[in-house]
Amino acid sequence: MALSNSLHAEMYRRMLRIRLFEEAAVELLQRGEIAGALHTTPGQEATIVGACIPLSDQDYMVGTHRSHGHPIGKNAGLKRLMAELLGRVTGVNRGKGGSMHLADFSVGSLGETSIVGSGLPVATGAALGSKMQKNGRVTLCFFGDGASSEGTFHESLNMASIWKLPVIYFCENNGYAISTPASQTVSVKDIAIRAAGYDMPGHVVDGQDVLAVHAVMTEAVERARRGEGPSLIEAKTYRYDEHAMGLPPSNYRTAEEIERWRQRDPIKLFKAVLSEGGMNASEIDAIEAAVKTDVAEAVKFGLESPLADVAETYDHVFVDPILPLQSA
Amino acid sequence: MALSNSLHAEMYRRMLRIRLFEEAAVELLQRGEIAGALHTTPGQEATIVGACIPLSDQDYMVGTHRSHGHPIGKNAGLKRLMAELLGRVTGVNRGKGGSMHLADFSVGSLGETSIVGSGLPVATGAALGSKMQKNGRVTLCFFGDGASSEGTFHESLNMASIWKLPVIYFCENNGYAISTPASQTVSVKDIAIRAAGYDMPGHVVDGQDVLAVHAVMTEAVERARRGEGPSLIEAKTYRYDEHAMGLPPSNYRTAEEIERWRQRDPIKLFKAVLSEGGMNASEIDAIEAAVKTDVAEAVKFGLESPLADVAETYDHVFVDPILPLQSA
Amino acid sequence: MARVNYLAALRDAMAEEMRRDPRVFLMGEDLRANLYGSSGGLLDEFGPERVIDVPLAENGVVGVAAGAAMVGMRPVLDITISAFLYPATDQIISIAAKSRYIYGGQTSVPIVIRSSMFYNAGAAAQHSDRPYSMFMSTPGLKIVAPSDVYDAKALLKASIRDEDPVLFFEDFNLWGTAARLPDDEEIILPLGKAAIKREGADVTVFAIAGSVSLALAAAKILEGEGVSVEVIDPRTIKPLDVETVLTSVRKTGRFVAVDPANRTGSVASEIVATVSERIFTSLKAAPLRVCTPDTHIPFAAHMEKGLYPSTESIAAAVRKVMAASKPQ
Amino acid sequence: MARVNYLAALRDAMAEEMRRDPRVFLMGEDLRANLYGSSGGLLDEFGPERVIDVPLAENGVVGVAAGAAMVGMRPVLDITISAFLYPATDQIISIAAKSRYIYGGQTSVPIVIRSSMFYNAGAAAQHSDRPYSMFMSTPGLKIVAPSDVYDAKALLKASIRDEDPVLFFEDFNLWGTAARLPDDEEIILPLGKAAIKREGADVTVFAIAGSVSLALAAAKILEGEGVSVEVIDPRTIKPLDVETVLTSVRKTGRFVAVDPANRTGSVASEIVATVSERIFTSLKAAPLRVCTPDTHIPFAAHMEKGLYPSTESIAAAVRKVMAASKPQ
Ligand SMILES: Cc1ncc(C[n+]2csc(CCOP(=O)(O)OP(=O)(O)O)c2C)c(N)n1
Ligand SMILES: Cc1ncc(C[n+]2csc(CCOP(=O)(O)OP(=O)(O)O)c2C)c(N)n1
Ligand SMILES: [Mg+2]
Ligand SMILES: [Mg+2]
Repeated sequence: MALSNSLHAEMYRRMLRIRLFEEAAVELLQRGEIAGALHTTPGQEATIVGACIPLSDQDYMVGTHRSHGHPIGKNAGLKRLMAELLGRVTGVNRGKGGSMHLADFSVGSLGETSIVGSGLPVATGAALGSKMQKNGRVTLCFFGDGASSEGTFHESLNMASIWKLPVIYFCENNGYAISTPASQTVSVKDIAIRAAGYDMPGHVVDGQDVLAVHAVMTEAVERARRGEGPSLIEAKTYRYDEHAMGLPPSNYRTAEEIERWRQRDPIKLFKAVLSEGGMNASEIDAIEAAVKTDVAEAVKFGLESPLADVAETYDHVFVDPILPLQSA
Repeated sequence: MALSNSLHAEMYRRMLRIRLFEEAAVELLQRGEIAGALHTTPGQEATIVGACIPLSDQDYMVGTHRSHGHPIGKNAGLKRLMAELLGRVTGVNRGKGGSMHLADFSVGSLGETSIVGSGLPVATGAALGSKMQKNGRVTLCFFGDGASSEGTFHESLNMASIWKLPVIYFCENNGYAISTPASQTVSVKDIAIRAAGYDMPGHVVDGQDVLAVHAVMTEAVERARRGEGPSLIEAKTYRYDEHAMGLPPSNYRTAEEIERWRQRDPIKLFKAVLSEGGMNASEIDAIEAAVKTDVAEAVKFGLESPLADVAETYDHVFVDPILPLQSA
Repeated sequence: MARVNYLAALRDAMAEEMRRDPRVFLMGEDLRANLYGSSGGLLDEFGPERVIDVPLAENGVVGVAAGAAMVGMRPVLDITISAFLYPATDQIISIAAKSRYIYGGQTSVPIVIRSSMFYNAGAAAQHSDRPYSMFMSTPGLKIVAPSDVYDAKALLKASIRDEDPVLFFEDFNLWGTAARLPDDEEIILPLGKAAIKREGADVTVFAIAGSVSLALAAAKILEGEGVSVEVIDPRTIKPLDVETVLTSVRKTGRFVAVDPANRTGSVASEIVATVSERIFTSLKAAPLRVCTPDTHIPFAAHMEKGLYPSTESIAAAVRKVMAASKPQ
Repeated sequence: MARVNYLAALRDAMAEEMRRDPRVFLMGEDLRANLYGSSGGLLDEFGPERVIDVPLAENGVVGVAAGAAMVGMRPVLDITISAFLYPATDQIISIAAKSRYIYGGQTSVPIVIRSSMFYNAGAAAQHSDRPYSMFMSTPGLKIVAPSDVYDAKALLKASIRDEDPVLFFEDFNLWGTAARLPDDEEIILPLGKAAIKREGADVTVFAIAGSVSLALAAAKILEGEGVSVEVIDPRTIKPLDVETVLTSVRKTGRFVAVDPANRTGSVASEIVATVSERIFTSLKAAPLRVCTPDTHIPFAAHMEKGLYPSTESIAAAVRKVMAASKPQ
């Protein structure tokens, strides 16, 4: 099946792009080229890519503080993302947003907000807008297990349901909000069970299996496009890294737990599926080589890019500032 | 059964106290003695009293903007409530709170807040405090169908569940948030179904049947006292009056709908139950006469009470103001 | 010219903009029932798709409006009472005000958030706030506070056309006012431009929203005493038209700032600080503020009524400034 | 005397108060893991019942603290980054600040809400706010912003003992500082009392939190230029110790207010307005503000670093005030 083969190749490519992009970013952080901290996603690539692949570039997506991978999953180019991490004027946000806001609006991003839970209403509103505009677009809203406890979760799902909005709430349950286990702060084992409280379908899916995520997401997208309303999907997944690279390590998790999850590495698992499915090694190697090149070029592009003029600090506060901003 | 007889008599008495207290208040409003608007509850007396009766004066209760009845249900005296509606210094809040805040802390009230949904976290906190103090007290938290859409609902129920707090979330679903039908803004038919999303029991009960409310509430209180955690109860009920007396009437409901509910008036229904159960007419008459006297005395007390000294305006901003407040 | 009431003028502004621009739509509580009086007839003309009743979920609703705006809609949101902005603070500040900046100009959030300052209405502490000053320190927000019927209509139309998020504060004390407005020509005013509502030579009185008419009345009284008062209405709190104020104070040498908000942290404080800093040597006497003292608002009318700026307190401040700077 | 780091001083303050008063307990995100560095060892000493990790639900959590306080507990809540106060604004203002007033003194809400102002940290616009000024206009709240290690400990202890709700703002730029503190005697400071951190004769410099040390450094430089600077640290933003400032300015005749918050609506604006209004005739030159300009905070370091008050910008302002008022 050529079509499915090319789809699978694309899934593999995107997962690898996320993994290698972040590895390169962490290296730049450790070399002091990137300032601050990076909330990385190794371990969560299948949830991201499985969720994004069923969407087109015209569909919308809302990310979180941990969203280097999401724009990549949604088909963004790597150069302007890397430049943003480096604070350069060529970055997607011209250096103003940085790691926690790595949003490329040209592929449907509507922002990656670092106030946990604050993206859910925005995604809901985008879906309302799309419905009013009758353009068939769907909005994918990522959020974490931690975010599921915020009031915005409830307010958003209720509105999406009563208005039958084309939005998919996609919870990446990686088991922790920073150091706090979901089992201590989330009152149900499966967050997806809450879908019943909003009269919408809820799905729990293995977040390490990109095909499983893709399947359940495809169903939700079709439902949304048919005008039947929102869905809630919960992918069980894991982050191997600390909450953020650049912060001191903490010991709220055991080495065994981390190792257990590493055994089910989504990229490794899917590579095996591809091989079994008949993709030959040279094809896979070609994908990997291409991704490596892209990442290397993105790093080069970023490092060679200039910083924004300091005067730009005062741009983009308003579309129309009306009066000159006062200086201090 | 004498005990049950006296309990039933007390239920009847409290429902009647609510009904007649509010009738007197509305009359004072129409005579211009009370300023502003009154959010009244005729039709909802059984939900209030059925919910409050299983509690002692030491247990806590949080009310809403529509809470003249709740302190009465919780065993408050009428005089200081009526004085508060009249803005007198003898009022429960010394005239500072008025109709939307008719809270008598001496019977366990923790406030009746007019920011819809804002009482749920407070109730949750009181339950946390009680649990830490190991005093066995239970907190009853009233809220409306409209309030159920606020983020505070979700945040509160989640916390109460994970900490197994002795709190009962009691939704008086009267079908409307001002003019907006719950069917248009609440994504489920029964709000109580959401209990499953917090791993707690949920109950739907006929809010016009004081014994049914009492039974389900008793079960929830016992559960809470046993340390097994919170419950969510939804009573289906109705308000006969406009959203607030003193506002212009609106026509979002049909006369038939109102009439249908009036047929199931909770006081009338319970009076029939009492008669059938063997309470004789003279006993019932005696209760009614006593309530009438109490209400009349409360009105007299209120009207004869003085206003607060204007200087009191600046009291109670702080417990310890530290510096004199500046005047304008 | 037709005589138009304040609330009808707001309704007309919205209707005109909805006719002009199909992207404009309304969201709010009880809009369809026209509960607050500024949405009469809109449901009939524009249908339920463009006149949307929302659940009680202020934070979520603001975020929904923001999301819809990001995909090209122009939501006008009625939050009703200003205090209900508090639950929505996060979406207002973290999302609406900041998104354009964070994403380096990739997006914009053209929403209007209307709310009424319900002070002087016997509505007690939770409903009587005048919180525009709280949002003054947040870059990226525009804040509008009209002082009469004409301005209300003209500024609401400008706000709807503006590309930035606008908080539009309606003063309850103006609800009952009416004025003749042209019915053949469109009225619109630029944001960020103050109005000299009365010219004068001796003292500049800066006044906001409902206090402008009080300042004008004070000016009339003072005219009889031989004092010529210039009254400036900033119309837009943010951006604040500082130049018009400075020009006036350069001429008069005396300054009184009137603000119905609490004194500390008020717009009056801000403009007094700016005038003192920028044109200290033009001042003939200490600039004065006339505000509401730093207290919550009590229910009882006799305690509430003296709290806000009045014609008398404004006139007294002007007399004080004049006395402190007798012409040499 | 032991050398104590800023964060450890905060921890010690909490530990001491928890030992002293069994009603004191801690709530916050990731407290048990000591993520932010000010809760090390507390879980071991006080156990999980008094060191409570909460879900992400800021509004709910503040309300829970308020409710617990209303029934006699003394919660100390760590909201971590100051921007996370925004989702909690409603419970802070409508409940914590207003309950005592609304209920005419029947209750009080002794809670401490700690949060860190994470500016100058490359954390971009959603994490870098300094929002104390936003809460300045709300009566009933106390606001504390310590400027060094000693004050941090002594003021946190005072805040925990205070009977009113306190917002306690910690300046990230002080996290790395340390000082010798007595280990044999208790240190505590009264709220509402400013500190004269350096005496001087020519100019009064008012400075807040992290800007106090910058003002002291500027004073040192200016000393070399023959200018004697008095540095006043208000310690408490609300209530603000206006008298100490006025006494100083009466002496020096010159005033500079330094505030790391955005200029518009700042505490600097408030104190400049108050000084101008109250002791205009004592001023020899225009009072000046040194603040952060009205912009969001960009990610890229080269754009962020020049935004905040600095030793140089403070010194420049002092020179400007001196030049504008050459001794005659
Ligand atoms: C409103 C808010 N509260 C707290 C934080 C601090 N914070 C940043 S990430 C995070 C954990 C989020 O957990 P989750 O939603 O599960 O996402 P994950 O980090 O696991 O991807 C917290 C508490 C924040 N950014 N915003
Ligand atoms: C946060 C907030 N939003 C809106 C309002 C205005 N308001 C007052 S009562 C009410 C309806 C509440 O409905 P419900 O919770 O069902 O209570 P009911 O009035 O039916 O008793 C509304 C919208 C408010 N007081 N607070
Ligand atoms: Mg997580
Ligand atoms: Mg209702």
